[in-house]
Amino acid sequence: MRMSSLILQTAVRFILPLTFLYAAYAALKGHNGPGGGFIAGLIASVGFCTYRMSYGDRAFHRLLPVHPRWLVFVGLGLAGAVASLPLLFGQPLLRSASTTLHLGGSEVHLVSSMAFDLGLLLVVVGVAVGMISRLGEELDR
Amino acid sequence: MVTASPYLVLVAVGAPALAGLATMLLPDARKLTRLSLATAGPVASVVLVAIHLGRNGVSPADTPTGTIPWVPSLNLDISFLVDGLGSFFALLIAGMGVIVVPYARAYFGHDAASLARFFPTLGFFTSAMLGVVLADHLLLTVLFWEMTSVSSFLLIGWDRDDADAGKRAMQAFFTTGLGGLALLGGILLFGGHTGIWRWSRLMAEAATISHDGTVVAAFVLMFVGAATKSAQWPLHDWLPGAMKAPTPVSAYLHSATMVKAGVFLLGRMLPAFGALALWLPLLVSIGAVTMLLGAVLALSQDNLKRMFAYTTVSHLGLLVAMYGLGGASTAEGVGTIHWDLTQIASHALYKAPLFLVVGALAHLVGSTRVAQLHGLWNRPGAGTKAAAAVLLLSGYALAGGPGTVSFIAKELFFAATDHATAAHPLLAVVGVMAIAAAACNVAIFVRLAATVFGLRSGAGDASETPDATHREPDSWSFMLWAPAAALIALQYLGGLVPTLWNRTFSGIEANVHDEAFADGLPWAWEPFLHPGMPLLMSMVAIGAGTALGFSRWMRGDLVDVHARIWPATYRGILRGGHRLFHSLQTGHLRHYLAVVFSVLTLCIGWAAWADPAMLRPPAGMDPFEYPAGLLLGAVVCAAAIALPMVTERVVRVLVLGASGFAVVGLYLVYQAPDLALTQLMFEIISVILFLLVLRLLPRPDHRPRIRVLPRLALASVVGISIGWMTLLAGHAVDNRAEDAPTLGKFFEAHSLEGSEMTDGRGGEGRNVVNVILVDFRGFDTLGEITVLATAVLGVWSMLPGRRRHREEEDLAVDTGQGAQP
Amino acid sequence: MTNDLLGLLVVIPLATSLATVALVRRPVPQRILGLVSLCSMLVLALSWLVRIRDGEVMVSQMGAWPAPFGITLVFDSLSGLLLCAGLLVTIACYVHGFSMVEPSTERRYFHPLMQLLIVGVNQSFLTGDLFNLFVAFEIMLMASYGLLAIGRTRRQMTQAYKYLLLNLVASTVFVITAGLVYGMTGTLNIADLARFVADRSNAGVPLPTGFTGLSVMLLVVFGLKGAFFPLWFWLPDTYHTCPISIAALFSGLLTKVGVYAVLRTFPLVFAAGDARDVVLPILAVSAGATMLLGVLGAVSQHNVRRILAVHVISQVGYMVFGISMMTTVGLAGALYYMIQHMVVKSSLFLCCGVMERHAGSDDLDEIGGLLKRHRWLGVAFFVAALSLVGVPPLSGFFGKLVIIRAGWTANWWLSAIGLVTGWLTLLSMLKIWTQGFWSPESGPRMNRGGDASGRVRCLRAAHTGIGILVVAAVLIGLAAEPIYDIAFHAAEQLTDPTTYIRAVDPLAAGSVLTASGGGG
Amino acid sequence: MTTVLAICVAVLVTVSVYLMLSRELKSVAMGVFALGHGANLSIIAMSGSPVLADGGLRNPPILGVADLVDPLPQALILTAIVINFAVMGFLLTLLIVTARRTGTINVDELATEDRPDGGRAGGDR
Repeated sequence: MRMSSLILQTAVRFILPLTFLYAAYAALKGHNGPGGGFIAGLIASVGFCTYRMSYGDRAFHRLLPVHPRWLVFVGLGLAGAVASLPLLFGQPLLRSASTTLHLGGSEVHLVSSMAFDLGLLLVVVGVAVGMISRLGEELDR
Repeated sequence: MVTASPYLVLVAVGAPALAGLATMLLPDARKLTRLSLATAGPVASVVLVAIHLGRNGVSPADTPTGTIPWVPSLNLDISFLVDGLGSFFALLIAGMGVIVVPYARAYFGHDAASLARFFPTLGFFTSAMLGVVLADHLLLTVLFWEMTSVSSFLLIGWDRDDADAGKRAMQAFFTTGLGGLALLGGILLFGGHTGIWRWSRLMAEAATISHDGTVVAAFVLMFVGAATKSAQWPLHDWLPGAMKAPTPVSAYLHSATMVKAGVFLLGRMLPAFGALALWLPLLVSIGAVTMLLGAVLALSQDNLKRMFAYTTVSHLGLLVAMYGLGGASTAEGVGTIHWDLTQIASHALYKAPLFLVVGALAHLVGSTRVAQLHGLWNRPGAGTKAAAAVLLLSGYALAGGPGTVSFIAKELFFAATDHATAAHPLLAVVGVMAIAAAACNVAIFVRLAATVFGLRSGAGDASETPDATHREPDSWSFMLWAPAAALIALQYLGGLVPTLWNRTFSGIEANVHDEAFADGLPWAWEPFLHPGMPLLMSMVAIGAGTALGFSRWMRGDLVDVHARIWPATYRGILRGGHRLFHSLQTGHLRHYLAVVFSVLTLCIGWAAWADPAMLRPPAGMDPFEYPAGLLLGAVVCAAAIALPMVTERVVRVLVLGASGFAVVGLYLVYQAPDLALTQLMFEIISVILFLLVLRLLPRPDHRPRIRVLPRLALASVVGISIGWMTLLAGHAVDNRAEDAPTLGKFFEAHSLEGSEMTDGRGGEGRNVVNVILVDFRGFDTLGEITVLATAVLGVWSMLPGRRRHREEEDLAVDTGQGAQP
Repeated sequence: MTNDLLGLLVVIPLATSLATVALVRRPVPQRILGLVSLCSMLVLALSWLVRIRDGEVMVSQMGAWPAPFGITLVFDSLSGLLLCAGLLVTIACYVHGFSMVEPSTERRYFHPLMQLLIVGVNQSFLTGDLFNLFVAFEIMLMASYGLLAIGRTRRQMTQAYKYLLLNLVASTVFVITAGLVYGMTGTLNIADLARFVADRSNAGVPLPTGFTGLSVMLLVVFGLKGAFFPLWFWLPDTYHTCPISIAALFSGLLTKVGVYAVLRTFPLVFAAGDARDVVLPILAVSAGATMLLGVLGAVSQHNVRRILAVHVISQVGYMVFGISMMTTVGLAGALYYMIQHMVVKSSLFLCCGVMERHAGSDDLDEIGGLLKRHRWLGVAFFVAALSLVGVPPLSGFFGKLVIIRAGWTANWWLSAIGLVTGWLTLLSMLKIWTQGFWSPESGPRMNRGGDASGRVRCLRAAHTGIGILVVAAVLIGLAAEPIYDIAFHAAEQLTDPTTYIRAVDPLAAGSVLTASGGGG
Repeated sequence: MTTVLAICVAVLVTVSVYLMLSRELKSVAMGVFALGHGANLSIIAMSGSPVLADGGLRNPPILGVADLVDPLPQALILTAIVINFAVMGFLLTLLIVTARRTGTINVDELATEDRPDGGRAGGDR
């Protein structure tokens, strides 16, 4: 299914990078301000979905060349791995850990739950895109 | 006294089943080994029980063997009670088992496959039956009791190709199953109430059991168990039906042993419950009716198996009535029960031969119908003549002719009625019924004898086609009649020379209340030397019976009205069940949802009725405290109400979206930026999803709406209930003490840095909601993305991608299921 | 006792599901992986069950946050027994599926969905948090929706939506209730809720107004998932439609999770204190109607699958009956009954699958004479059917024994209904037996031994599955003692919450929440 | 504000129940959707009224300021929203497949399609 209006296509081409940027921003900032993996994932999904709706299947495949299954796979795998890693150290599931990296003078505070958050993001994108694009394919038949 | 070991008895009980199972391991060809092995089981039981008795003697009824623990938490263990009643039945069962096994070999002849199946089942039954009569724990009795029902079921439905056999087996199991459950229920009720779980304790404390309502109810339930097993009126119909089983089974289970389990149970219960006011009237009335009904129906049967089945019913009724009368002796000390085991043994000793010989006739003559026996005596063949002789001798015992144990057993019963009548004049009716039943039995013998000797033809047409297969005699043919002959010989031996009988039975008989019989069975002529009421009754019965036998009365099939009970019950249950169940299970989602929502509100209503404080409007709730919020709320409500009003589907989706966006506004009022953002994005994706799906779904039909008002009424009740619950809970939140610890407060406090409660560890994030999601309650989130992944897997599974479409459509054409709209 | 490995019971199937997604086009490695995962979980669960046989409680605090703030996984006698039984049943049904599930269906994410179902089931049994229970339910339900519609035949599609929508309604009510519970009590941890209720009733302070309302809402939710009267509609309409191995698994697991939720939350929280008098009558009435109507419905069906499916309801009634007494013995009986029913009912369904394969139909009028050719199938079915009926010494007997014995003093009329139900259960099983196994062969025999596409497939796996469960059913009966013993420990913990609270939430004994005043 | 929310919940639930009792599965799906909103609003009400005594609002649960609202209901709702999304996606797909297989998504027509009793009456046959 395509909503091949030129205005829409142009608008989407313009909006798409913005949504991705905003998603990245929300994902990074999530632990300390409004945002987080979910929201970032949903924002990115909206970007993907509108692109899919306006440009159609083939163009969408160029944008996202992998099957959404792999997004879900990697996302859930990442989240699950982060969650179960503490088991190796005799800790319960999901025990968070943090470290501070010194990168060229600036300090980056890393918390294990950020990786968990990234997993969420990937799963949300994979699921939303997976559903919408599959239904879109059905309409194209 | 040293407690006897339970293991010996356990082995005795288990031996037949083990031997039966062992025969399954043998190849089909090893017939003789198979036979010996199968016989060894019951033989071992006889021997072991005898050894036990030799070592320990007949235990008093209140002294069990030691115990083997099984399920101690339920106070269930394995222990046995080898008292007179139990050991008598055990020897009877095992002894009959020994006889039936070779008979079955002769009966099934060369049908090796049948024998391979038969011996294990039979062994299983023998063990179960031994368990019933020897168990001490009440629940152990139930356990074996049900096992006898199971084996009976399997044996009645033996003939796989006969659909009717299956139905009869089902009827038998269903009827005895009712009894088994009633028995279980009764025992559980009794045991739970009194704390008595063992027969031995029951005997010991018989005098102290109070006769309150619970005990009476338990007794009635247990009696139902006994009565169904012993085929008492009005549920006796399963027993004639059980004649679909092979003849060895009829002879063993359905005349000599299993059907006596009910009688046995009454014998066990007599010392404890005999004093109940209900005991005598209940047992005697049911038993007497069964006795007379069975006798009358038996006389009018043409098929020998059915005829003897009805005489079994009749005799079981007599035995129940006998124990019923015994209640008077327990309660009032009147001598109303004499030599009960002798009376039971007497029945087994002529009824089993009758059935055995019917099986022999089926093979020798090719029929089990009376009409086909015309002139049997004069037919060629040694086996035929022997079978005819055994038939007549057994028939004579059935009639209770002088010179048999059966005659004296009947005298004993008549004497009991006589004594009981003296105490309760109304019981004279039972005496009359007993005479009538006895007369019918005499008439049966007269007719059989007349037919066999060819004096007059039976009611049926002798030229009818045989209903059983005639079989050429083989080397085992003599076993068709020899076991019967051995058994019937005991009848006459006991009847004519009672010394041995008396020595055997005087040790185990518990109920001897009449001084006339205190020394045991009299010599055959003695009753005639001391004529009394019992002899008079016997003579009346014999006279009337002989006349009846030669008369034309009651020939031809009298239909038993009770035969209709089972089909009617079965159909009634099926139809009623169907109607009841499908009045709820309509298949309409709408009905289901309506019921679910009604139940939800009803339950909340019930809670409110129990706790009326729930209905009081909470104080201090001001809807106008934040006007902007009020406005947003109004928008949410307006959008929601518009939703069912609009019919154009795209507009509908947009209205749905609008209500979602208003909800976003409310989240903002509630200071939930994360939530608002999520909801916003979610709403966008959902609208896209809905629009896609609506294009894929068939167009709506524009039929008129269905019943708006009831729907609206139910919907508003549900809505108001949920809204009200929200209000109540919200009120609880507003009034919660400031310092009351909640999860939320903890999360707030530990979102960034820890405290001593968390060993100084914090969530290291400022956005509390996010920290909750990825850390504090990260497990929820893990589950939640699992749900997401599962959902999308489900979607892909239902809508396979392009590559699979071709394969998919091939399949759809194959199975004709590819209906496209 | 803390055991942080508890999380493995969730992580293993999750990881396996991911691995099987990656291998989705190769059935054999998927099967091996799936089986290894299930068996390893069973071994873990069994070893833990042995360790806690004295009534101890294992906990694991997710994220190492102390209870009641974090989510707690609890492995006590109750959840341990159910986990073991559930995993055993799953293994059998899974193996059975190797020869029963169509290859085309198997390629459609059958294995991942199966593992995800186990994630949900295990998490439901393990979690000690009300909201997490909701999440666990959702995982389980989502996977079950997928499995129910897998293969998407026309028959499935005419029914699946009912299952989904009814459960959706229940889930929504559940999430509302969980939220409101948090509002009223300020906590979601079940042990903490138990402490909240116990503190109040000890101090004589009434529960917050409307708490009983929440109790009954939750009862409706769990009642729907557990197929209590009159909320069972989804069950008889759907179970006969999906592939038989899946139906067997559902019959063993899904309703039990609903009943488990009642067992877990009601004696401790929602039927404790003031709510007791409100909830118990509902449970009792529901139990009676569930038992009787369920069995009447089952008897009147004509297809083996439908008889078995509707029967699930009736047996749920027994469990509710046990629960409705809220005594130690009643609860122990209900738990024992659950365990044995999971095993027995699934084994019957598995037998039914093989019957269908042989006879080409499950309509009793069209099949017959199965015993002649398939003696061991007959033996297995007979044993399982008698267990279901409760013929001693098979497993069903002891469950019924305990429940009915306790019932005579608590609710005698329920005991009477229970006996009648047992009687009618017998009738329905005899109906299958006499018409399916005994009566002369009849009816069309189109694809004897073949699957829908007509190919003859090896049934060894199916027989293995049946064998596992039937042997288990017999053992549960003969060795009733250890299982009943654990069930009794579980029931003791349910009637006396102190052990549970102390194990899960040691802080509650300290200072943090003892002074939880206010509210109401 | 709690009162306002309670009313919103009541209206949303009423509408959704009304829709769910209708004939077309499309409407039922919309009812489910609205019910999800109702549930979420009901939970957010558990964070207490956001209005302070002076008429101002509390602050969002991001550390740094005073008077935060309770964060937990928000986290619960986030979870619920996402789950709701998953279920809706599945439900809508199921409706499509149902429509393909049976040709209808009318509840009444589907009910007659495969009656639970197989369209037969009981009885011993």
